[in-house]
This record gives sequence, structure tokens and C-alpha cells, in this order.
Amino acid sequence: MSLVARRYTPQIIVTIIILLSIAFYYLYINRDVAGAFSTADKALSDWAVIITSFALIVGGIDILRFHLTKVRKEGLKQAPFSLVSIGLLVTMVIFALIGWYISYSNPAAGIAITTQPQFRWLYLNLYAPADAAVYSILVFYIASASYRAFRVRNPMALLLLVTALIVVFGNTTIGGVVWPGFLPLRDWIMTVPNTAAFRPITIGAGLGTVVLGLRLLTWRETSWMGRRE
Amino acid sequence: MIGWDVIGAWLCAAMVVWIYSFVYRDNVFYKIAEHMFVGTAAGYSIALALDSLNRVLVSPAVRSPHTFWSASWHYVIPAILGVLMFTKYSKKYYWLARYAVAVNIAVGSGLALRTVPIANIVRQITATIVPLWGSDPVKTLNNWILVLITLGGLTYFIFTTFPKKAEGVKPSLTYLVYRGLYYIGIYGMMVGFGALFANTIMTRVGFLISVYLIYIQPQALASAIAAVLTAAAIILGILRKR
Amino acid sequence: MKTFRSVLIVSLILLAIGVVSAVSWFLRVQLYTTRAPFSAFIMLVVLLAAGYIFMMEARGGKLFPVRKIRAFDAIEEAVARSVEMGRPVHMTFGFGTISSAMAPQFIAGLGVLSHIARLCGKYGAKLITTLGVPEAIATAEEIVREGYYSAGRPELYDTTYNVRYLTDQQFAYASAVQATIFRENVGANIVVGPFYAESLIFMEAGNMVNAFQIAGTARETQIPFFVLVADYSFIGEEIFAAGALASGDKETLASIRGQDVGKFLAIVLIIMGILALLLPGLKGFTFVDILNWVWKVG
Amino acid sequence: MSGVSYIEKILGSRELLYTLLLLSVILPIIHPLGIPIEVSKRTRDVYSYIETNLRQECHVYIEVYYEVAARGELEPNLIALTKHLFDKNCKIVYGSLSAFGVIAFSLFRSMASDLFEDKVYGRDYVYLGYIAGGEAAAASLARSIKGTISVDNFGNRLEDLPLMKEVDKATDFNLVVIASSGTDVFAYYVRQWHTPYNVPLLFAALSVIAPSIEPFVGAKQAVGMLVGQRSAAEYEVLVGRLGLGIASMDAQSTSHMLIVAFIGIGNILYWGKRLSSRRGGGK
Repeated sequence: MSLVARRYTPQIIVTIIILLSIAFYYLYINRDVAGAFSTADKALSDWAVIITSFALIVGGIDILRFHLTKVRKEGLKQAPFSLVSIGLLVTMVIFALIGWYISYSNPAAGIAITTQPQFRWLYLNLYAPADAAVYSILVFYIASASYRAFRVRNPMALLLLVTALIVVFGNTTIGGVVWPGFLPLRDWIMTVPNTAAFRPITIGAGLGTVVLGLRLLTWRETSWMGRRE
Repeated sequence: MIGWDVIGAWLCAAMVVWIYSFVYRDNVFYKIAEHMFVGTAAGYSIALALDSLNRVLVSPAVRSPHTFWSASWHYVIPAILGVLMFTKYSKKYYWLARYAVAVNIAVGSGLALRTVPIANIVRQITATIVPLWGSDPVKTLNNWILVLITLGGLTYFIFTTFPKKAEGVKPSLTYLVYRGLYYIGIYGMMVGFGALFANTIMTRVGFLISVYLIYIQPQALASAIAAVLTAAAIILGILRKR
Repeated sequence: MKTFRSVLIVSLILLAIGVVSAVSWFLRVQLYTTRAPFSAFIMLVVLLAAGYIFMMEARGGKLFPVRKIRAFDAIEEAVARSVEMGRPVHMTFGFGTISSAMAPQFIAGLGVLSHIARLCGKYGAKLITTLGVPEAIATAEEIVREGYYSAGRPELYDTTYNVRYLTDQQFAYASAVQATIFRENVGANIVVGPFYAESLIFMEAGNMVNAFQIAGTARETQIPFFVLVADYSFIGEEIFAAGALASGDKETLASIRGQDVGKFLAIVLIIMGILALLLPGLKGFTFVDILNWVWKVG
Repeated sequence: MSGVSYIEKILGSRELLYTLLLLSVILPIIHPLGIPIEVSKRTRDVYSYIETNLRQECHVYIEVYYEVAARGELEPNLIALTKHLFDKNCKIVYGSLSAFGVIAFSLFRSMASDLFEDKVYGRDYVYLGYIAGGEAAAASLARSIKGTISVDNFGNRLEDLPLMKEVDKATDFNLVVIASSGTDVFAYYVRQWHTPYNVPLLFAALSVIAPSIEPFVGAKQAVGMLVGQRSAAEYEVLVGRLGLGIASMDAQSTSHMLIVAFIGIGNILYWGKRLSSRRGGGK
């Protein structure tokens, strides 16, 4: 009994939902049935949204737990940092809850969870710049990665380097000054060999996905359940 | 008086500088910025979660309870499954969390299984069916390259069957074709990788320019102060390690 | 005998689909959607059927050798080296969530994690798993726990140390991961899953601490960074094969042969299509049109 | 420590590369180098379309639809276009179908203050502000602007603005420019402005989304398209107001050349070490 509840039921859920969602997409039959399918399909994705939302709340608790444990283990050295994280997390949630409350108590104010003024201030002045900064930090990393990656160790690396140089010169105005042919050559590389190179990878990724789907359907892929009993 | 706008602008500039400082060395200001960022982001995602719960579940149930209970009553099931996710803290009932994970994994895999045969397989195959002859030599050559690299890449990925070369025997034609396509595939993919890598540099530099224009340039003083502070922290950190 | 039975079952299913389709076609029923070409559905069914046949053959005792995937073999070396250096092993999955079409890649990553967890248990390595997907926290905890417990080292398992969920916002997660890699001074940095722009951040952070790096994803735009920067990399579909190899189960391994069938099919269709371009085409109906044909009655 | 490996240690340290990289991006923005740029056919087509098809004092509608993060790519395009249109004494109505367009417009206005110096608000240009409603709003604007909203972004009544007396509906405009960081809004204008009223559209897009809106241009539903910083730089050359676009192209050039230089040095050092160790292999 317990094995049924612990292992089989979740797998049955997976099998049924995958088959249903394939059927909802591919089958039509007539307009009414198709309409019912797309309603059911929408409901399924809403289910996922609801579950993800709860998962995010569980995740929030996990973050609190992680930082509290860290403070307990590492003491004063870590405490200020962890407290900053916890403090901001709680503050954001409180502002969000205020926004939520206002959206019901005073709908005319036009304030919702994510448009609560203090919440927006934190978002715009803390989250947004940090987000943009981490994204653009990649420019440093791509520079140091190219310094190491384009070293000519073998013929293949030479090919790699030559391609990269053509694309680099084609992308910049200085390339046009050096030799006007870089731009058309770069366009050719991006449209012909580049497209061709990623095509088998795309096909392969698709095939891998289908086969993994098969393993899920036939209960051979169980890593997502964690513990093996 | 210093308004919230000014504080906000200074905070923006400082956050950017502090986060950039990590590429030089880990330091106390990066650590602060990172923890601030993680805290805000975690709060933000919880807020987004509340927002979508509100949108899908709470708002329809409160605003028009009748339609909700007649048409969307089943939303209660994922809500229950969602609450069951908290059982992961229990030693005895931890497995109840799996039900919810099962639904999400299945929805995700189902989405993948419906789009993949079209987008990843059929469309790619039809795009590779191009004429290998014709009056335009440039176009024909391009088509040959396209087809050969695609077939080569597919050959490269074969996992379970491939012709083997027997010792001392002249290699068979199948073997030669296989090896040839294999090498065309791997070299072709390398060209693709090099091109994509180099092409990405441009968008990344473009993003750095945007960030500089938005956050650093308007607040040069704040960024300079933040930069000096970080530099001091890094140097202090190095000295202390010695 | 078993093989024969499974082949029979599969062909019966295919036959049933064919009969139902044919009957509904003659009855002028719009059985399939017009959103997708019919060939896509056929392709899906054929691939699932082919994979299933191989799995059944494997159950009947047939073995399918799978070629070596160097990145997969390197995982053990990476774990062993980290133990020698006394540094922890780090694993992360990327930012793609499991309720989107990225789910299969994420599951492949989970398969690799269970392999790493078992190896960490075997060698007594410390494992740090960082996560950006909240649904997977419980799963990752279970997998890591299983790895240590099955190797008889329950004392090494500590939930808050081993599994760290860091937020689901892409770059907040990325910044926290790079800090974790750097501050914990990881000896091996293994990243397998659906990656977006954060891929290179993890690679460079690993490089800063001279970690042994193994990386893999099936997201085309991020593969170059992994191939050019990591010590070993899984390219594209190899991550799915890695998940199967990790299970060590011969039936699961046999399913990989389904991927090869798909590749042969693709090669054959491409060559046939190109040759068919030579033919005039039946009433203006070319080979590509067959592949693009949409089920439409009336 | 031998000379080669010492040099390698210095150059291989990330700090040096990162500092030079930062400088190579920031300095050209402050002091543009003016590396000559070749104008592509696509940009020249847009320029000559405006040159030949727009009369003096014509009316243009510009949709400002991008968030602040996309400013680097779209704002230079918008400035160069505005300069061209103002040079032809065109009158411009700006509007935004998204809330973040308001911030983007105010930043754009302050970055291009020289263009607006001798132009009078209300007579030469108007900013309608944020118009909520997405595609429905686009359709409603095409029928009648004054029927959709009554005040502009700054609270002025539209009836009091001289420019708004001249224009009201889609057919009053000689050109519509859409500067957007998303793909949907291009489709809105194609469906609601071009298809029913046949108003010429001009796109300004991010380089990442350009491929997805290319079909509209191919189907002649738009007269042309400006893509990212490169187009902006080319347009700046054509209208003779060198600004951010050309500066970013310089920054792109210098930073790319720095990376190329480091790749070159890395290879020289690598081969230097490899050859010298092979020669001294007997030891």
C-alpha cells in the first residue's frame, strides 16, 4: 500500500498528464471537442502555475532556513550579511502583502501586489540595477574566456580561431576599415555553416527529449522522485 | 533634503559597481550587494507567486464565487497539492511532496513532447532539403555545405551502432563514409561554436554600454565613491591575507 | 519470445492509429489539429514505439553497447580529485524551470546529480548542489541523501549544506552561485541542465578557483561556452544519454537506441527529400509537402 | 621564473584584462573616435524613403515602446530619426502603449535636448503619454486620438494643442515609426494601422528580435527597419549628428580589438613556451 502511494501514484499522475497533454494538442475531432481540449489545456497550465507558486513560498522558507543555519554555524562573521538578505526578503513580502490588501480594500487606488510604491522602489533601485549588472558582468567573462579558449593547440582550434576572428572583424566598424570583405564573410558564416552546425544539435536535442519522455511514460526515469525505496 | 529619488539613484550606481567588483576579487561590498540582491529577488519571487495565486485562484474565487465554484472548482486540487509541498520538512510524509512535483514535471514534459517533433525535428529536416545542383554555383556550394555538415553532425551523435574497422583489412566503404561524415560534423560544429561565441561578444558589450549609460554615467560621483570603497576593501583583503 | 510480443504490441498500436486515422479520413472527421503537420505526430509515435521495442528487447536480455561519453567518465575523476584536494564538489542545473518545455533537460540533470551523489558517497566527497528551481528542492535533497545513505555515510549528509536553493530569479541565482563556487573553493564544478545566459558566469567562476569543470546542456545558444571553456562537455543530446548511463539500468540504456533510430530517420528523410527534388513531383505535390502536410478535411 | 612565463602571469591575470576592457568601452563613449562606417543598404533605404516621400511640415506618429534596459540600442535610433524629421520641419506626435515608455521618453527628451531647443511643445511635437489597452488601444488611436484620450502626458487638454487640431486619425499621418523592444507591438500596428488605413510603417528594433519582424518588412508591410546600434550609427552619419550610436560602435570596435589582441598575445606566449620547452626537452 505504502509503495503504491509513495511511488506508483506519482508515476501514474505523470503518465496520465503527459498523454493527456499530447492528446489535447494533436487531436481535434470537432470544434466543441477542440474547445474543451484547449480549456482543459489552459487548466493544466494553471495547475502548474499554482503549484509553482506554492513551491516558491516553500523556497522562501528554505532561504530563511539556510541563512539562519548559516548564522548559527558561522556566527558574527556571516550574521550581518544573512540578516540583510532575510530583512530584505521579509520587507519585500510585507510590502507585497500591503499591496495585496489595498487591491481588495481600495481597488480604485490601482495598487496591486507588484505596483505597491515601496515595493516598486526596492525593485527599481535594488533589484533592477543588480540584475542588469550581473547580466553585463558577462562581458568580462567572455573576454577572459576568449583569452583562454582560442589558443591554437590543434588544427580544430585553428579553425575555431579563424572563424571567431572573421566574426569579430565583421561585427565591428574597424573590420570594415581593415578589409571590407569581413562583413559579407561574417554574414555567410552566420547563415551557412553556423545554421548547419546547430541543426543536428537541435534535431538531437529533440530526439533526446522524446526518448526521455518515453522513459517517463514507462516509469524508467525515476530520478525526479529522489529516494529509491 | 535628500529625497528618495536621490538615494535610489546612488543605490543603483553603488549596486552596479559593487557587483562588477567581484570580477577582480571577492570583497565585502560584493558580499553585501549579493546578499541584498538575493534577499530582494527572493522577496520579489514570493510576491510574484502571491500575484499569480491571486490572479488564478483568489481573485476569481472572491470576486465571482459562483462562476469559480461551478467552472474552476478543480483549482482546489493543485492548491492542496501545493500545500502538500510543505511535507518535505517531515521525515514521515516527505513523499507527499512528490504529487505536486509529478504534476509539474508532467506538464513540462508534455509541453516539450508536443513542440519538439515539429520545431526540433520536422522543421529542421524540411529546412535541410535543398537542391544540390543548379545554375547558381555559389548557392549550390552553400547548399552542399549545409547538407554535409547537418548529416555529419547527425552521424557524430550516433551512440549505439557504427561501423568498426577490422584489423589489417582494407576499411569498408561504409566505414569511410562514416568517418568522413563524422569529421565533417565535428569540424562544422566547431565553426558554428566559434562563430556563435564571437558573435555573443557584441551583444554583451552592448549591454555593458547600456548599463554604463543608465546607472553609472548619470551618477558619476556615487559610482566613483563606491569604486574607491571597493578598491580599498579589495586591497585590505589582500593585505590581511599576507 | 518477449521481444516478439512487444514488437507485436507496438505494431498493433501503430496499426490501430492507422486504421482509426483512415476511417476518420473517409468519414470526413477532422481528427487531428491543423496547428501541426501530421508528420510530426507520426514522428512522435514512431520514435516512442521504436524506443519501447528496444527497451523490451533489453528486458528480454539483449545488450546494447553505448559508445563512451568522455564527459560522463570524467565525472568520477572529478569527484576523486576533489576528495584528494579536500575540496567540495559543486553541481547546478541552470535556470530553466521544470514546468516549462525545459523539463526534460532538467530531469537529465537530476539523473546526473544522482550519479554524482552516489560517487560522492563512495569517495566521501562533500557535495554542494545549488538550485534555482523551487519545485526541485525536495527532489534534490532526496537524491543527495540517497547518495550518502546508500554508500553508508549518513554522517556526511547535511541538508542546508548539501542542497541550497538560492532564489528563482535568473541573475540573483547566478550571482549567488558564482559566490558559492568561489567562497567554498570547489574542486569540481559540474553543471548539467537547461542553461541560459548564466552559463558562462558559472564557467568563469569555476575557472577562478581552478576547479575541474564538466558541463552540458541541450540549449543550442549556450553550448559553445561549455565546449570551449569546460574541461569536458556534453554536447546537446549527450546529456540525455548521460542521465540514462547514470541509472546503470540496461533497459534505460536501451532507450538511447531510440535516439539513433531518430537520427537514421532524419538522415534518410533528408537524402530522400533531396533526391525527390529531381523528380517532377506528383501533381505538384513534392516530398517536402508530404512532411508539411496538415490533416484537413473538407 | 623565465621571462615568458612572467609575462604570461601578468597578462593572464584577469585584473589587467578587465580594467583595459572597462576603459576600452567607456573612453570611446566619452570621446568618440569616429572610425569611418559604411552605411548599409537597409539604413540608406530608410533615409532615402524619408528624403523623397515626406514633404515639409508633414505629420509623423512615433511609438515609444521600450524599457530602460533597451535604451542603448533604441534611443540612438530614435534621436537620429527625430533629427532627420525635425530637419524636414515635420511635426511629431509621440505616444506609448506601455507604461515604461513614459520613462524612456523623458530620458530620450533629455538626451536630445539640442533637437528640441527651438521647437515648441504643442505646435511642433506632442507626447501623448501612456495609453493603456494594448492592441485595442492601437485600434482606437487609429480611428481617433482625441476619441481615445483627452489629455496628454503633462495634463494638457488635447483640444488646446495646435498640433492636435491638425491630426486626429491614422490617415492624417504620413509615417508611423515604431521603436520597440518587444515583438507584439509591431504586429499591433501592422494589423490596426497599416492593414485598414495603409499608413506607411517604419520599424526600429533590437538586434535580437529583428529576425522575428523581418517578415513584415519582406511583405512590404513596413517601409524599412532600423536594427540596433549599428543602424543607429549609420543613420547618425547620414543625418550628421554623431551621437551615442557611433560612439557605441567605436566602443564595440575598441573592446573587440582588445580581446583580439589578448587572444593574439595568448597564442604567441603559448607557442613561445611550447617551442622553447620542446627545444630544451632534453634537460
